[in-house]
Amino acid sequence: MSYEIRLNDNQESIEILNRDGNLLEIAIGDRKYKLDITEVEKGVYSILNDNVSHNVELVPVENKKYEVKIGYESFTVDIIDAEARYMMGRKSDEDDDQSFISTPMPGKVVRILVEEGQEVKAGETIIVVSAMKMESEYKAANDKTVKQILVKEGDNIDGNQPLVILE
Amino acid sequence: MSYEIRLNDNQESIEILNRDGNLLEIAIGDRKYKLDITEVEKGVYSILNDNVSHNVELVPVENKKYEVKIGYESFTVDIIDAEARYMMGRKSDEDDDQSFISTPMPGKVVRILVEEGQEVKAGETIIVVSAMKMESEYKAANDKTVKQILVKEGDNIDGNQPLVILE
Amino acid sequence: MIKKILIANRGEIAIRVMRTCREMGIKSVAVFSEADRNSMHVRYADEAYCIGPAPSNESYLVIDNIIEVAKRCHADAIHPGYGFLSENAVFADRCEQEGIIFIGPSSHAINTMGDKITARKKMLGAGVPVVPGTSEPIKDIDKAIKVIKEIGLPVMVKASAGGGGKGMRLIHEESEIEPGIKAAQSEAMAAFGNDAVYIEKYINSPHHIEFQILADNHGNCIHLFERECSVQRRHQKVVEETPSPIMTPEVRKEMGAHAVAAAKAVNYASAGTIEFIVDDDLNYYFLEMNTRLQVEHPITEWVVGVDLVKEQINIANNLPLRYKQEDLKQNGHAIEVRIYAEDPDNNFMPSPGKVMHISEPLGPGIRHDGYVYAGYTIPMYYDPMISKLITWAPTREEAVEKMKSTLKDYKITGIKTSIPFLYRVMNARPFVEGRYNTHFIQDNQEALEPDHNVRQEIKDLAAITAFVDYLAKLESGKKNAPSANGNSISNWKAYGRKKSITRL
Amino acid sequence: MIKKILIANRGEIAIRVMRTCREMGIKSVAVFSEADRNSMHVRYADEAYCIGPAPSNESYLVIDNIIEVAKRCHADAIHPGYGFLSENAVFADRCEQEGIIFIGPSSHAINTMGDKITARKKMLGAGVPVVPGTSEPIKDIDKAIKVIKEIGLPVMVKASAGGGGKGMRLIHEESEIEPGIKAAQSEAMAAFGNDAVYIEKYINSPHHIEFQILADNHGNCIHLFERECSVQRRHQKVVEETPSPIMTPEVRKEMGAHAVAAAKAVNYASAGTIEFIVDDDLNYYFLEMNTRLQVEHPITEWVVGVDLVKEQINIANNLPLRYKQEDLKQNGHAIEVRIYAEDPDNNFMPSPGKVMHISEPLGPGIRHDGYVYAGYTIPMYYDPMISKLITWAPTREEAVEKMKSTLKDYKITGIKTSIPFLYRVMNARPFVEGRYNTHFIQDNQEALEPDHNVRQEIKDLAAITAFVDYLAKLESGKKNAPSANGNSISNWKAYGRKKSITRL
Repeated sequence: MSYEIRLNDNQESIEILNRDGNLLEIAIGDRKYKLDITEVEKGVYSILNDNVSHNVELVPVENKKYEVKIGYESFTVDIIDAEARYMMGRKSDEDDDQSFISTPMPGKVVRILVEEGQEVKAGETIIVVSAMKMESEYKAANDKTVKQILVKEGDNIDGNQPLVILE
Repeated sequence: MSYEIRLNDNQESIEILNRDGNLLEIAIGDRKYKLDITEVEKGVYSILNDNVSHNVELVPVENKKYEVKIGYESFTVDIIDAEARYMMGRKSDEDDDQSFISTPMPGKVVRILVEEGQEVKAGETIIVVSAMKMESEYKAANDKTVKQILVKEGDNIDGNQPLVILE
Repeated sequence: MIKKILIANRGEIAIRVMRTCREMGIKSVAVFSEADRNSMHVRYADEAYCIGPAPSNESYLVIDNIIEVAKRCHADAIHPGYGFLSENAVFADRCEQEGIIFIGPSSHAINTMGDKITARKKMLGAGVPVVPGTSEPIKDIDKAIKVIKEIGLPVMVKASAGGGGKGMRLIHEESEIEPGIKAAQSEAMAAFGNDAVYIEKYINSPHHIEFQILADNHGNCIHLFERECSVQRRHQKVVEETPSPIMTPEVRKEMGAHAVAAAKAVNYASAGTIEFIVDDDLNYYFLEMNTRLQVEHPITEWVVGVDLVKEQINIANNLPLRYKQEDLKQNGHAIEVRIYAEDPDNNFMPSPGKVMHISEPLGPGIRHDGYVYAGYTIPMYYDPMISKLITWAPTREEAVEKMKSTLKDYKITGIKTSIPFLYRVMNARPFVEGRYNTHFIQDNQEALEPDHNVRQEIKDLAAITAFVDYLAKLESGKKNAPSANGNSISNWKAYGRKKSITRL
Repeated sequence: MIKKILIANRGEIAIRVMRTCREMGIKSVAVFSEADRNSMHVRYADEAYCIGPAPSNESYLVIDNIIEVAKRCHADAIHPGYGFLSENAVFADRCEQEGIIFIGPSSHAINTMGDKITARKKMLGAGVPVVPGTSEPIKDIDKAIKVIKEIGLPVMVKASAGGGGKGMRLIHEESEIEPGIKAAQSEAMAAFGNDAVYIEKYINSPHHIEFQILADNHGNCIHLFERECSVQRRHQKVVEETPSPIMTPEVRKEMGAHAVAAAKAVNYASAGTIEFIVDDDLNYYFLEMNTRLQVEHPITEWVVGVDLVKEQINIANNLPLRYKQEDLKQNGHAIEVRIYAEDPDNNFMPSPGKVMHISEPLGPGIRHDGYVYAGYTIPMYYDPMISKLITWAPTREEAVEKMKSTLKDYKITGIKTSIPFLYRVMNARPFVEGRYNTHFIQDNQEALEPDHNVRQEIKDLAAITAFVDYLAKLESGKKNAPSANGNSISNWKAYGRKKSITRL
């Protein structure tokens, strides 16, 4: 299967050229690497590249999507196979006219400042969420209409949970 | 299903009387407990028994068999269901006339002091294994005959691997 | 003698206190909210009792529930840690009524020091320098203007019951006086239910330096030297160190004597901290007293070689202090950084969630006071502090180098933490040179920004590792990797369900 | 100045050395055997190179391979750690020839101190007390008998090239002299390829006390006080502490001066240790010099406040010592325990294998030098030491209490460790009271035995937990729990396979 890989917003082809135990020859874009790579703990990899030692930690976000840490840098990496390409094609059609507000972390809904059917302007605060004694405001990115409110004030919410749907 | 449980050499019945989330009512032999029990890390349990806090760590040895640590104490625990009872019945017939020498830890075979077919006396050294710069001698428990030698000098071995079969 | 202590707290400080209890052969009792059953302090204690639902005001702050547990388990004493009920005079009194030792000062000391105007007066009476300003709440604007002219602009208007930067206004010009005072009063009323405000001289280039004190029930009081706490973000301490890089032996001696005088003025007994505001010329003024153990107490413990929790317990046992002032000296240099579950690259947004993997630093000159473990979900209800990292070395320069390399060793995945920010603080020139004041973070925003110029090789290794892991999972047949926290896949399912329900 | 150091070692000491390199801004290079690709020192280093198969004599002991890596990566220096090549004069010479700095003493010092008879002579010449005995290898039995009569029985016969208790014989009676000497000679020949033996007075109630020294290339030499290492099992140190509970200030001063004299006698430069045998009356005699960093160096680091690895590197950089003798003092008390992968309840059988879970102790007054992590398989090829736990407190009593509670915090599953044994040592009366000698472990076997009188409740909780876990796995459909290490199920399969093959 042919794969591409997206790191943050940059998408390139990736291909394994050869593999022998820990030893991996791999091409990403037009760059080639010969690595000694091994998973030392669950989700933690040790890499030797030209004998330079690197430690990489993975957090799987969902199937085919990882958050990757090296040193103090964090990247979002998506693995793109044929299925993913197909899904992406479909999704971009659907998502055009609809978006949702969510938070990156779990918390509690403090205030909802809009009602269903209401028109909102870009930058207008939609919802206020508190976590760890701190309140954060979440705003509309574009001019939209509030289609549906999925939570109510006082609700506990997970991270990445859709809270308000705009369209 | 009815269960029994064996801790080291002591076998008793065990039955869950009631369970509600973390809260567990359970009978072992004629003793009853009401516990708040929760798995906090993989294989690590926190128990509150009458508000006294206990920490229990499990190492699964095989299906239905655990090594259990509380404080500095270690126990071997077997869960005995109908299948296990059946297997135990069969095994004791088979095993009567045959036993094997193995080591509790991985290592390297240094010397084999017997040959196949040889008769050995109880206490006679069968094999010498080294691990971590230390050599250990493994001896016959009873008067037996060496049926088969499964390793040769210089072999690396796993823990609990049968090395020499006696009968 | 105390044989069993209830620790009315959670997180790292609960464990810190229990550790000393263990060493002293004292049983420790944990209390926990429903959100904290899996918390380390429950696992670490000898006994543990649930005291209510997750929100603090239904559990950790409910005096009745805590007292009930203490009586039920026959605890001799309660250690309040910091935060929660630690500076609550009502709680201290209640303990006394119930015959339980409160490990902290008397309610009188808490009350006196808790109100800034009362505290100011006490300090003036004890000969401790205070920031020039008013000793009474402002009632009359004209009088206030007169006082301000005497002190000289700029001045600060501060809420008497204040803290954490609320109810404060800086006034540069005469025209700002009246609106400034009014704004501070209304903010103080909203925040603390008390609109009393007072005026203080504004200190240019302020340093926050505090002195640790210990006092017993027999009239003995000593100080354990200073802590420099000027690295602050929004009035919250971020990094602390001792000795202070700007201190001199003469001023230290004088300030220490004043700190002892301050504690004696309220008949203080237990561990406490006198906070001073200090200018570049080492003029110093009493700011406030914290009548409890401080978050940053470990740096003093290391440099002075005293276990402050042990001394608190000894004092509560009515023992005389085992140290005299002349026994104590500062040995080497210690730095503490506070590690929070927050995203320093995204406006310090809180980042509760599940810790996937943690590898803690080890080795010489490192102390780590924490409570999280791999697989632990940090709840969203409480303070986001995960742990404190402390380094010690013979010299300040070495302690800073050690902190840098230690921060690199400390790895947590699954949540965002302030570690990268702290690393940048350790590399910022004014910090490295020890020339910083409380404006350090705001004055050095650029140097403290992340540098996202990453080499292509590093990006490629990140992408390759994810790819290799993905293929390994494919091969082992586990196509669906477990997701990080709430899991966006199931959230989308939930969303789908709700959607179809509303469509009915 | 040194910019890159190759660490010719593995395990905790490799990481310990790299940590200081990081703090000094020096790049560190790991070397590893094929069994060590997943070892922490490879992950911790800046660079890492494979130097051969698992057995030490094909990797960590192969001088050519290590030199080749050092040249390839342009390392300025090599730190040998302890063990392996650390006291190998040939290696030290080879480094010099290749223009690589060997972080340790000259080959001359290694050679002189490596041979016990030569060392004895040197010490006699330098006025350092040695155990009364012969200074020449024994050739003539009659002469030996004469000398023994002068010294007085009992005496020890010792191999000149010896160590670790090999080639030693204790002689109580005249009739044992001849057979004893002959036995020692043949054992020495077998173990060290050298049958030279000498005679020493046997010390009753011996204490093993050693002095840490530091010496530079400019003729400066200081000592960093003593370490008490009398808790030994089969001549291996198990627990070390400083200060020694039997030391007096006067004897300390005198021994320290003799330690410095000993080092100066061989023009020593680097960190080193002078071991003394001491009797109950504090008569002391030079035993040997270890010309390297010791396993137990951390207790000195804590009490004296000096990073010994940093000083080694500074000395290798030709810098003069930054401390003078009068700058140094002992501050508080430190204890180290060595944690081994071995089963203390089963004759200390080695227990390599996979670490399932590890929770390391944290908090005040604790240092932990280790290298294993959850999921790491401890290889069977090397020393079974997993880590060293060090506690510090103002007093010995508190340091012992802290060690007790710290050992309780330290949890490792999957392998057996010596932690329960060490806990019993900390509770054994002669240790608690500081009245022990090198016979402590053999004299207190009963007190050091495990007490397996466990309450029924504890047993029941163990059984219940296993049962609950089993049912949870049944419910989640994962009937086959992954097994601990090699896995007995698959071993039985392998056995089955072999069986059927041999039946063909």
